[in-house]
Amino acid sequence: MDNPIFKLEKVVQTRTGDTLGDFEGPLDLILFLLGKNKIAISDIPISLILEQYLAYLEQRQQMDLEVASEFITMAAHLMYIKTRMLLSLEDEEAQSEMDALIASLEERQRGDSYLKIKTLTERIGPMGEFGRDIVTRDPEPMERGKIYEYDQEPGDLVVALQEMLDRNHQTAVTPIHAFDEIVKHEPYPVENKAKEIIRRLKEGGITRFLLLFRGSRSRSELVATFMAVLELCKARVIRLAGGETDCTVDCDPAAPDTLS
Amino acid sequence: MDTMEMKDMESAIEGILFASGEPVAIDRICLAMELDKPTAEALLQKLGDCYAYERRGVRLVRMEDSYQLCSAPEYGERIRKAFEIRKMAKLSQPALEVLTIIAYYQPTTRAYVDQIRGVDSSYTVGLLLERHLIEECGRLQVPGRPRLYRTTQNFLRSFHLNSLEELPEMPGLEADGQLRLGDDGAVLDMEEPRA
Amino acid sequence: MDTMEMKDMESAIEGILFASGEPVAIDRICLAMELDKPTAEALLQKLGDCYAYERRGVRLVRMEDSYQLCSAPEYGERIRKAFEIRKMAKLSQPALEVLTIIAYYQPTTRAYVDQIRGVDSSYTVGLLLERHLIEECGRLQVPGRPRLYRTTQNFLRSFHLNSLEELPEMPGLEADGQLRLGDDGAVLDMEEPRA
Repeated sequence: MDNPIFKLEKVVQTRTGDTLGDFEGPLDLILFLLGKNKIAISDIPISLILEQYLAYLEQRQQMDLEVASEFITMAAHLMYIKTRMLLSLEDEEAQSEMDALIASLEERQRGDSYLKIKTLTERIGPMGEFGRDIVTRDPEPMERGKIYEYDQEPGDLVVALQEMLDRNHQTAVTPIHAFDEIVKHEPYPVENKAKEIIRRLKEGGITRFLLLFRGSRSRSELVATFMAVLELCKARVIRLAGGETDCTVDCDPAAPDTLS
Repeated sequence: MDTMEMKDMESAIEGILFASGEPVAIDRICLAMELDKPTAEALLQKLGDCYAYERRGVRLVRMEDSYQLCSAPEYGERIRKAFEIRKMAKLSQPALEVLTIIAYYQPTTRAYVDQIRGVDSSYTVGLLLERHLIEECGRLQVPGRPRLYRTTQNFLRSFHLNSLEELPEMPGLEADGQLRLGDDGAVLDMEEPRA
Repeated sequence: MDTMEMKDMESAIEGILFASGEPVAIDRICLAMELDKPTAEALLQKLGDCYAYERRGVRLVRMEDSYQLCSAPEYGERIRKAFEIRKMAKLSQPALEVLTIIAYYQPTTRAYVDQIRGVDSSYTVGLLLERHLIEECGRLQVPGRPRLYRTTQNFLRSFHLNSLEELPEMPGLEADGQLRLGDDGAVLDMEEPRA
């Protein structure tokens, strides 16, 4: 690897295409040298490259002059740039020569990328045959995006409660048993009253609103009856008609027997 | 036609049926496969039997002189689920709060949830109902007959719980599931005498 | 999980893929089937192998983390004949070049494609967009904010690639991007192209 032999004498034949690995021109050689020294195109150390470039040329015992002239011209060019740079650090002409060299190297490299791409298309192209021979199908009609899946930890509940407690510092919570008196010992559940009203209307037909309250034994029963009427109206089980003094109550015979 | 050819023919027909989302007329299959109708029908029969016998994810359905592939109904629930699932979502803080109250106090009303949270929870309750994390379970027998809510199976699954008994123990929750708060809002451990 | 359950799972996944028509993300399959990813992948592998081994009319293709059913390529001609559809045109050499550049350098800009090819590629880029082989994916944060392009799922499927990693290796692309010499002194590779 340290002293590879470059068959520059074969460059002519390369043009006809049988030894692709060889250097086709001076830029290839420079690119190779940059690569060997792990140097980016933009930071060419001209002295180093020039020395190595000349060293390779010297290794050539014999050269096809017609081809070698290209390499020798490049050597002269590199030497020219080097000289200018040695003479002055601020030499604009040398700098522009350098830029031109860099541009050519980049162009050369781009060409290489393009060559690689062309090689790759030869491999990728046939792979596309698969796509030309298959068919996919349309989805079956389907409702989408309706179910939400949650992934929570039981501890999230504890955290949520803590959050609420922190926030409601001032607010004492009424325990649910505070409702016990009302809920469990209600003598006239609205539910039952509602059933009673529906049965009465189904059996006896239309009646006067006030008649519903006849026979009520307590304030609590009156309230339950009134609540039941309101609930039944809301649920559209019964209908109220008329005015303040002659209000009647009616029920659809097909109405459900209970409120819920 | 030997077995190999038969198998290939069957597969080609499978390909044709697969590619079409709609029913395919048998004439069309005959034309494309250069087969007579009885042979095509025999192959289709074989294909359909194979799907059914091997309990595949697809079925062959015949409608008059047309054939169509469709997804197997026995996997319908799985299939629907695959398309209905939106994503692994996390519940918002308000949703978690409402859910916590309902989980520990169930069955309970929205008024009670509002009371504990100190804000109106009607939107959040609606959301939890829609996401099947809570459900209605009757009404409370008080004026206004408010709806009662409880948590669902889906709630247990979402929180990786096997039953409500596995709910984490809450600080300040007594055996009867009631929360005790002192005048300063601190959680009390001891049961207070009833008024 | 016993063999019966495995078979049922495989069939349910087949049903999901069939019903979808489109690529289905493996996460969705896991969620619907309540399976972990390795198990789901193993079942999908088994399903795909079975299609190929039994020379069925359908094939299972993977595109990164998504799976899709498609008709088997060997019956492509029969299928096209059945539905009187023409075979899709082959990609032209320029289109293939642009696609290759975008595939290897993605996400990349049209300017970069132009630079490598040395010609204007706007028409070809438009064509590839139209065929859903490439898609836009944001803009480069430089003056002019040029559009960035990448290849699509459709590209992977069309070129029968499970993932971008399966693209053929670029000739002469070594890990450190440096130039190599063979024993005969021939150049094996050049500096890595800039992304």
